[in-house]
Amino acid sequence: MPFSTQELMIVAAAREIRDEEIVFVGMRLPITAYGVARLTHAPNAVGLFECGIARYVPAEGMLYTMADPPNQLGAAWTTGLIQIMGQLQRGRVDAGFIGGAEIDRLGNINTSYIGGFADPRVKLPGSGGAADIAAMAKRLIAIMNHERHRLVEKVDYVTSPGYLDGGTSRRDAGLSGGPAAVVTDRAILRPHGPDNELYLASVHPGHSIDEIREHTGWDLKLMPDIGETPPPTTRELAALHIIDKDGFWR
Amino acid sequence: MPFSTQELMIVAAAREIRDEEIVFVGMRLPITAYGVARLTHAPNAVGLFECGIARYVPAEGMLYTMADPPNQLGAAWTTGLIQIMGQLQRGRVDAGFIGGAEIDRLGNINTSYIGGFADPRVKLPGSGGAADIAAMAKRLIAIMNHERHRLVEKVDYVTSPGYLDGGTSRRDAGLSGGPAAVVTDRAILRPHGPDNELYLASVHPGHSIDEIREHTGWDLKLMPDIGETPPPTTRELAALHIIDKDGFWR
Amino acid sequence: MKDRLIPLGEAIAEHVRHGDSLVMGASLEPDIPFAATHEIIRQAKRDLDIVAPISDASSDMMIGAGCVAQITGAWCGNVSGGLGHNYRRAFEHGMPRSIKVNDHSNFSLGMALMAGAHGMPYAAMRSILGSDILRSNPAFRITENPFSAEAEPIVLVPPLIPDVAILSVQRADRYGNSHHWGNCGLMQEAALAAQRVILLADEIVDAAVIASDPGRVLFPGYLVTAVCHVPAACHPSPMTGCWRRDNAFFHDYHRQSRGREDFLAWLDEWVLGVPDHAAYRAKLGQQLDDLRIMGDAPSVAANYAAE
Amino acid sequence: MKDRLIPLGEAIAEHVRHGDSLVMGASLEPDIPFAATHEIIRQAKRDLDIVAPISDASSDMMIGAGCVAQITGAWCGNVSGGLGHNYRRAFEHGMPRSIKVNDHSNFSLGMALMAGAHGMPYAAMRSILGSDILRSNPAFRITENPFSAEAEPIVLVPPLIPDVAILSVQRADRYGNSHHWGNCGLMQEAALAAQRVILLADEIVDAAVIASDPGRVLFPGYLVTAVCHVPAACHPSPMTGCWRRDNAFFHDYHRQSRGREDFLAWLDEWVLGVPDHAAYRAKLGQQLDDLRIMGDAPSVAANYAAE
Repeated sequence: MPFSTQELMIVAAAREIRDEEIVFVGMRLPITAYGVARLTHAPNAVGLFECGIARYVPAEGMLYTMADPPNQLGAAWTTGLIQIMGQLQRGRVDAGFIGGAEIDRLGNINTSYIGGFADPRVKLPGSGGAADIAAMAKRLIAIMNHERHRLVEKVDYVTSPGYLDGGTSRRDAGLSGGPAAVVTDRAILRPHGPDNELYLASVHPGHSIDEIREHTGWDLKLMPDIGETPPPTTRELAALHIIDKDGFWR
Repeated sequence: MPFSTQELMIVAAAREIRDEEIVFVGMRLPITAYGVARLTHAPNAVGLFECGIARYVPAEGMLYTMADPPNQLGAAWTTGLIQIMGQLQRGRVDAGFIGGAEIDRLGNINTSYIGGFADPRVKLPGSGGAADIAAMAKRLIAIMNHERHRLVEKVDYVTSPGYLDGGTSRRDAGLSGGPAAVVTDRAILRPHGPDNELYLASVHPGHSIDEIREHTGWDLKLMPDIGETPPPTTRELAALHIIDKDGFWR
Repeated sequence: MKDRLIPLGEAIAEHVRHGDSLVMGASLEPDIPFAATHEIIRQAKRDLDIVAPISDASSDMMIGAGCVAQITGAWCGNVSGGLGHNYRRAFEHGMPRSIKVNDHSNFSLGMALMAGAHGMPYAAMRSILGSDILRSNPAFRITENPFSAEAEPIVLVPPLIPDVAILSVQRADRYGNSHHWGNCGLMQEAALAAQRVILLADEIVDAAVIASDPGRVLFPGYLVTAVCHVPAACHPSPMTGCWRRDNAFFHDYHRQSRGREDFLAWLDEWVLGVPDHAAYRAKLGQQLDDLRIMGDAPSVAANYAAE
Repeated sequence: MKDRLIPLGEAIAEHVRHGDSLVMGASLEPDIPFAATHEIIRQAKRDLDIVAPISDASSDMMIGAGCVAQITGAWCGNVSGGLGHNYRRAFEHGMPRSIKVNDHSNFSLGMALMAGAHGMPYAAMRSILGSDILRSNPAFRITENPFSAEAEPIVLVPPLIPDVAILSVQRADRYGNSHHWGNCGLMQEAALAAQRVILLADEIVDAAVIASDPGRVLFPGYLVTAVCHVPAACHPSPMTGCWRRDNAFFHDYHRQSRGREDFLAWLDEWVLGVPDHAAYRAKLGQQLDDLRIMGDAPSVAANYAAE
């Protein structure tokens, strides 16, 4: 069955969600991935939205933002930001998805300032809830386009902490958890070794290791058990097509 | 028009509430006083209940506790304890009423331990919200029966802070506000002088200064402008009889 | 969604352990889950730490039955009668066992549960400054406000994470989703803070009823460990729209708990000699029927339509 | 209860002052009081500090119109389009004036408003540990948790007390009592923290409607300074049960705000050249009518009867 790159990314992201988990799902790819996960291997997962919504079943109807009326109708809970994000800090949230303008070798993400905050070249929108999710979720899954200027050796500004300077630096900062996967349009990277450096873990069908390394801004190393990303199964694609009625991601 | 001692106490307490004030009203005499105030000189006062209720109009129907169904019906707000008591700490609450087992010369109130907490003779129920109201309301009004063992030189345990050790001790403890009046069944006491010691400010009709001093556990001094508590006016009594339909306080 | 509906006896047996810290209600005067109190006494749970702003007769009964080692709370007594006789006997005379009291004010206990609910390392507050609560309970710390230019004392309140919160609501579905209305005290904070939540629902309804109004949900169903269908679980305390307060029952309890022997007779009659809450309701009979709220004062609807 | 119903223009004139710190909405993506944004721009309010977790096109418009000196928030852009062009122009090029950004995360801003709401000296949290937000915003302090046996860094967040919170709700009475449903972000905290509250109600209803459901009240009417009746005040953002999101309008704004000249033309067309929100609605015409939610998905009633 044919599938688009974005569909592969969605399915790969869905596989990061386990059954009965509490997940910060966000918008766009992650919310679709959450829908696929619920329809396949994670029927008891719960989705949280920082504006103040918890849902079991994903919304029916087009969402432009997480607070659009279809996401309120039939929600498990409509409440405030503190009640939802407090669960993160309380240690109840298993996984969170975020995007970003830049990610570095140690999984730190920048969505704030290109060029450092003192005299930035570009002012990006900022953290939103991303810093909180990156700090407090048990596992972080980042979703990015795989371009050399986005996957960089070191970000200018750590909006959302990954493994910081490697070694024990994340733990020393008072944090547990950390990035578990970076799902891109070419590959999946995962942390490895004492520094939790991002290694190439899985190559998407149709892509090569050389091409991926060429589009990565650091000397990308390979996981011992590196493999190819399994293409979406018939069941996964069927679930995705139920969620993505209009074929937006096709 | 004839009136009972308790009716006089209620009317005296009602006079402590000013229009448009936000008031912690509690149960029994204070909630009735609040009703009288609203029907007479304070039609825009608001009553708060620490269980999580704000009301404009007092409840219709018998209340045994502040959370009984008649106090929920037609409330201005039913919510949580934090939302209601947070307004105290936010500095929004003008006046609060509390009772107590013991009060001392400097307005400190004990509702916790008779005999000190290390080896108490009697274990009383404790603070509830009284410590918070005494600490954070702009003015505290205490309502007590005037007995020598209740109005004492120094309480064994300060559940609800009055002026502590006098002088600047309340301010040094980080508090503003403090007791503004103690309404008893014989008199009204008010703070006076640099220590904010409780002085006899107003003698209820039918009582004498000597008798009151005899029933006070410290050498009770007299306010320069000491007077007699004005008896309830016709209007005040009429309002009270609207609230107290069954003549409970008569 | 997982089916979480089980009998109350099973929920208490499986999810309340000796030595647990336990929130029983937390909305102060209403919605106290007395049915769970009785079951805890019947199952002879021991060494409990009862966490409560207002600890009404429910705590007093458990203390008298010997289930309680500690009270972490702001007030413990009998709202109708004043003092709690078992509480005093335990505290002053160690009968049937001694208990420890961890003094709080309502707001400091609220801040502690709020900190627990939201994973805060502690809550900073001012509200019990000047009170001897700061002396009798060593859990608090007094420090200076680092954001204040002038010296300004503040109080730090450590978080509370109860092992179990047992909460009563008007209606729930079998998956743990529920609606509660009327004042809610610290129910939300308790549910979000606790390790486990046991929900007592006056009525079990279709999931669509709860889903029709996600804004009436106080805490989410996925945090609920067990749902139990127990009508009038709150008796003798009130529940908005369902049950009036049985003030006479509180007074009777107050009178009969004055002496230890009389209390034990009361306990036999109303708890130990009654197999479960259905039998308790049957025993109350007409007295309970008379407390049922029969009127109708419905909320005006909110429209959640998306199109 | 005092009658607080006044026209929006009057409310902004009287209660928003140059230099004020201002919460505009606070439920994140929905219920943004754009009608008040327009009025603030028309009245040329200056030097505002906009406090917002998510600062959508509303902030971008005020920045472009030169009303804003500071953004205290977690995210500023255009939810539909990504970057906020006026925000970038102001920050990177000082056009039309330079602005300062006080970086937060959503949760740290929530904690700051929560601390303000409840009079806490500060909020202690962990959530932005490791983030450079702690470096670029000097308001925070890092310290050790005094309750932890091991060294454990924590973050202290000072409280925020906004001068004004401008909040949109589905319905209110003329006395300031209101119902809001759907996610509420930081609306409650903002209302409880702020010095003044301006309420924009999609519908003005009889006091009995609000009083029928005190549990649907997010913040009490007695804290409200002014009530304004402004249907579709949230346009182009959505409001649960009332208005769908006008995504095309957000996109058009994003495109037309890319260049400064085009933005000024947009501002003339949609704000400065329009006398008030009634005229704005008339100008939208059918486009607005098409966004109106016509369906009916009512909440099941809660019964508040006392007898």
